[in-house]
Amino acid sequence: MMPDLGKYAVWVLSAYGAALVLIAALVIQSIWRDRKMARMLAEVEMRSVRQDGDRG
Amino acid sequence: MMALLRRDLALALRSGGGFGLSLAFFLIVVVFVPFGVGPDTGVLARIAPGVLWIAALLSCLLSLDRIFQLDWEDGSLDALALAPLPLEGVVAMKALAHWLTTGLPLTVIAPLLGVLLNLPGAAAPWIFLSLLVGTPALSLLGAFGAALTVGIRRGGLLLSLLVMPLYIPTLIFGALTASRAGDGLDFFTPFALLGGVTLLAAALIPFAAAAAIRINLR
Amino acid sequence: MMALLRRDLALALRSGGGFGLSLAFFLIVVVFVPFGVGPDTGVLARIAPGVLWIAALLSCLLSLDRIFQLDWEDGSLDALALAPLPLEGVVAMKALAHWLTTGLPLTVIAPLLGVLLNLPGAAAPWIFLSLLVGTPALSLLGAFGAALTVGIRRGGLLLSLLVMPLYIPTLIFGALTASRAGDGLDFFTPFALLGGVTLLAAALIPFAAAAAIRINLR
Amino acid sequence: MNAIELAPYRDAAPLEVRDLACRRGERLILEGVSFTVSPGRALILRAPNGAGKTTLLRAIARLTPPVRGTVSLSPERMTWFGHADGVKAQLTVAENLRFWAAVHGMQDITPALEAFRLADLADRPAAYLSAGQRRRLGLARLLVARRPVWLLDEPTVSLDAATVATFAGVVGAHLAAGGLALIATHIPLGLAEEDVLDVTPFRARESAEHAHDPFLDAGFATARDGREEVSR
Amino acid sequence: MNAIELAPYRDAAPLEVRDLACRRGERLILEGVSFTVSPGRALILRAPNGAGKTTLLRAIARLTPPVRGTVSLSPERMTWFGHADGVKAQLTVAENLRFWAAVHGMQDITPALEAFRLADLADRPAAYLSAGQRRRLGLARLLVARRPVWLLDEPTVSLDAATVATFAGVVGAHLAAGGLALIATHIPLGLAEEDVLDVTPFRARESAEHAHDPFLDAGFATARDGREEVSR
Amino acid sequence: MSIWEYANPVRFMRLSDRVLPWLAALSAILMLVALVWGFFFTPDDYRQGSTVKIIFIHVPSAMIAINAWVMMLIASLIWLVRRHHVSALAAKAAAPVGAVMTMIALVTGAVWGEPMWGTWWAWDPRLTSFLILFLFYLGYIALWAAIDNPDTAADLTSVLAIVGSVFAVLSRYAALIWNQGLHQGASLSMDRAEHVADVFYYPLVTAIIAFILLFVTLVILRTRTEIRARRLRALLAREARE
Ligand code: HEM
Ligand SMILES: Nc1ncnc2c1ncn2[C@@H]1O[C@H](COP(=O)(O)OP(=O)(O)OP(=O)(O)O)[C@@H](O)[C@H]1O
Ligand SMILES: Nc1ncnc2c1ncn2[C@@H]1O[C@H](COP(=O)(O)OP(=O)(O)OP(=O)(O)O)[C@@H](O)[C@H]1O
Ligand SMILES: [Mg+2]
Ligand SMILES: [Mg+2]
Repeated sequence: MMPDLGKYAVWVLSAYGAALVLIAALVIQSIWRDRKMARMLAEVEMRSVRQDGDRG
Repeated sequence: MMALLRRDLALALRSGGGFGLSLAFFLIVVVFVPFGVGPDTGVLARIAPGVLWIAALLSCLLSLDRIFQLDWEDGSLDALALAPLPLEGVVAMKALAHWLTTGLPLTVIAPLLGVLLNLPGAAAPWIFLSLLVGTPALSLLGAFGAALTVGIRRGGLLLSLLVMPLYIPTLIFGALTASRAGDGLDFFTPFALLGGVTLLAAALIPFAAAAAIRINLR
Repeated sequence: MMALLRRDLALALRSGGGFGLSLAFFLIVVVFVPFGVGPDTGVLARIAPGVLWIAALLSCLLSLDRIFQLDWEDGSLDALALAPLPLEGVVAMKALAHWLTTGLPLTVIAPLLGVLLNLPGAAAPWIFLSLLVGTPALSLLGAFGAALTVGIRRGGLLLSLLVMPLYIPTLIFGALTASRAGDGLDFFTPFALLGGVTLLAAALIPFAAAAAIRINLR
Repeated sequence: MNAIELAPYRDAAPLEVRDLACRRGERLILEGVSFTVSPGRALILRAPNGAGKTTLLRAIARLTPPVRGTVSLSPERMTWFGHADGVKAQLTVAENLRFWAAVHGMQDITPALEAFRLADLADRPAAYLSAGQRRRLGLARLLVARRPVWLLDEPTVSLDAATVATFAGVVGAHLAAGGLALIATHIPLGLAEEDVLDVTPFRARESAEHAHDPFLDAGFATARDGREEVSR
Repeated sequence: MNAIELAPYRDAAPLEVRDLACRRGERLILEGVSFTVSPGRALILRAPNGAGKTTLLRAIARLTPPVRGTVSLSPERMTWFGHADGVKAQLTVAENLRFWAAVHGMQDITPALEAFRLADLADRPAAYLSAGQRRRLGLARLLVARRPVWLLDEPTVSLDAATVATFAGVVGAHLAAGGLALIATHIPLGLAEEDVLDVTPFRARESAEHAHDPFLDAGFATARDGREEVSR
Repeated sequence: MSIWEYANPVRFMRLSDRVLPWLAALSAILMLVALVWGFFFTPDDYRQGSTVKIIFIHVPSAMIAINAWVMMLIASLIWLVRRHHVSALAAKAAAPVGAVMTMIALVTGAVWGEPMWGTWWAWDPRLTSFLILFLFYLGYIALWAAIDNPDTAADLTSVLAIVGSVFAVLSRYAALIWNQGLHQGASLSMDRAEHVADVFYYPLVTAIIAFILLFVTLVILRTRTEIRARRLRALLAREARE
């Protein structure tokens, strides 16, 4: 399965590894921050809806 | 307009922030280099034009936050924005004042300090000329960075971060002019481009900086 | 005392003046050197330890005026002088906060940036260690300079001028440690002396700086 | 404390403010502010701390562009004097004043020095002034700018009673010359020609604040609901 | 605006100032200042601008060591509040106050916040306060320091009338708890327990100014004469 | 209805909500395909050996790094001229993505350079321009972070993007004059003779498309985050007033 990378295996693998780590970090951070923001927003949104209701 | 220039010069001289001190800083950076890299004269001569340019650049950088920050803090900038001067002119004058107290004295003294670094004799006049042509761009770009960060209290380092990439073309062309001249190579292209960068900055920056100040005053 | 440290760290982080930015400045000085001296990797490798040390030193220097000046300007220093803290402790805490936001991050990143300058592999750990041992002295000496110039409005450059000669022993021993280690030579003596300078500064400076502040408050 | 006299302003015109709404940072502070000040009159802005006096003055000077509404006069006819007074500590009293005079194309600073009893201090660096002396120097700028509209934000801070009276005299002379003034202050000046405006009633209603923020659009809530429907 | 109450100070002692002479820069400003303030009393310093109120307060706090004379209490028992109020714009209201509380070994900042009606603003960065709100925050530091002697230099600058009254209430509570206060101000506070001191009469005579400068020693003239004798 | 209507935050949220899952899925699949193809099913180059496989990350990330800045510049101009909040926030959202892409190009380039040129880093003009681009990204992000009024921040960063672009281009030419490079020329040029072989060409194009999709997905996602952050801020401010 694994292709034969010859004497450059370390370089190719570390290039792919580093790139994948960076992309994964970016994607995860983006999703995590979006989730967090959505959660915080939902909380405040609920609060304001309730208040709007109180105000009639 | 002239009054503004005069005032800025007076302030720079009196606050102990102008002139002498920016020269002294330049001197000390140059002095530091042999301590850091060791006393080998061959190496020093090789890196001398670059070091002089970098030192000039850092000296400029250090005094940039003076350009607008103080006037903003004490309310002068508000008053100036309402005064019968175009804000673009204010920016230009302030950049000029900065250059007169920083870039110009550095330019004059650089060939002398070159001696400390074994600067090749042939390069000395070209260090002078390249700094003379290039340092105005440093003051202008610095004024732009200062305008962007005015109001960010002690934004000094942010200012450096914003301004430094803008300085790179000037640095490359300037150091290249001097070192090629020292090696007896053709230096016309970088020198012409150095002038071009300065002209471009002079044409563009006052407007961009004035816009930034207007935004920051709101 | 801890409260002071916490506040200074919070201020440094929030004002956009700490941490990230002093790192960025360090990065940029290192990046500038090849633009100035040219891309020849042999020369770069030769001067790399010195350049890293000088860059660390300049990054420290740039943020020194933060240490006391702001507190003086807004009256906090008056109030702190009357507070139930020894002024020597205040100085020590402020120097520590400065080191944590400047010297320490620089130390961590220096070996990585060494790659840009083709720093010899053998020198990398010693750049790290020499900076770790040496940068506290830079913060302490800087605090002393800041104490001397507090109250001189925008005394930034004067401060640099005062502090730079004080930095020379640290610079020499630090750069020598790293470059000798890179060349496989004996580096124990400069390294021991580097530690000595830091210890001396830690023992002496808080008192000197506190005295300077008391004088400046009058 | 001799009464001073100012040359009449040439182009006297009333300051009309119509339906002004102004913000500070992201917050809408005031809205629906309308008033007219005719030449020769002063309008005192009164309100508790934080009501928006500074905000209103900045909007009128167009330092912070208003969100809505009109101001009849252009900022070129106004002088601004804020909490920070633009005095440079390194320059002497006379140098400070001469700079502002030059910026506004004036030559002679002696009348301004004398009006604020600064003649004796003329050659002293401003760093060596007491708080009140420094404030006086800041105020003297008003006289070298020769603008018909003065916008003053708490001008009498740090001034002693006698100097407040002197200052009231200067404002009186300005009004007599056909100028007009807007003054935010907590300390009564006792001018003959003053009207008082309380800005508290103009505090922006919440709904008004929403009207201008696209991020407070009610559509957001719907958008969220829509998604919930889809996901169910 | 409910009346506040402070825990009594433990070691109440009068503040005695004897024959104080104080300078500012190189100039002798005041001399021969003597007074006593007993616990529970406030002394209002009144004088025109530039008379030396700030100078006197700094000398009492030993921030500028006096040229001559004695102050009975050590600076460790005093809190200083000057023209600059030590508020950090980047920190929130609560953070600002918590810092000063920690410095003085206190924990709880709510009483101070409430006394100055800052509870609503607790989480706002100080940069977004109006001039008066900011001043209130500065003043709140007095309550977290818990020192029996307050030295206040124009504390009510920028405050509206209601807040001045609030502040007077706080000072009243401080006095009631056995504290004492020295207040330089141009605006009457209307405290029940106040005495007034006019510092104008203590202005340093010119001769006194010379008395302490070694370079104005008459000996110099003799020295010059002596040299002239030699060279002749 | 003009296209600008979609720049209204509410509309943007609604539309992006529908599009985003598809985009995300598509870019994930394509990315997987491209990288698997490139890594497992391409032969070694006769000169570069297996290191040639790095091209499938290196080149697309380098292209995105540059074009992200161009996109930010355009979005900034739109903000300055038409004041559409979404475009300002999209510029803000794109910056970290662009910075990470620049970093990927730099890192993969460095790892490629060590076996090919015998050095991690050389001051080749291409590499140098990338380093400078990275600095511009850092400055841009730092300026956004340093200003707390979002509209002011959007204005100032837009001005910076414009001036920065001019000087980034200047730097590129400066670097070219300063040093002759080691770096490869264009491999996707129209001139077939200079092309990389087809075995590399097709997976490379796939990878480029995958990276573009990833970029678009991430920018939309992050723009949504920024919009939510703005709304949160506004709601909290409204609450604070009550
Ligand atoms: C840190 C180092 C490097 C950086 C920043 C870098 C940057 C770039 C950039 C900006 C491009 C252009 C993409 C485009 O415009 O289409 C590119 C393409 C390329 N790079 Fe690098 N590179 C680096 C190192 C290397 C190394 C060491 C090699 C191989 C020996 C290499 C091989 C290539 C190839 C084959 C291309 C494709 C050429 C093209 O399509 O334009 N790069 N790189
Ligand atoms: N650094 C200095 N050097 C010399 N003289 C000074 C210095 N600072 C202030 N002065 C002078 O000292 C005198 C007293 O100043 P001080 O600040 O004590 O006055 P004050 O009573 O507090 O006035 P105000 O009500 O205006 O605050 C003033 O005449 C002032 O001009
Ligand atoms: N940058 C800002 N962002 C958001 N709100 C702000 C900002 N600056 C001030 N504010 C708030 O705006 C309101 C109006 O402030 P403003 O300075 O206009 O009040 P003011 O009437 O001048 O008060 P004072 O008498 O205390 O000077 C205040 O409640 C203040 O907290
Ligand atoms: Mg106000
Ligand atoms: Mg005073």
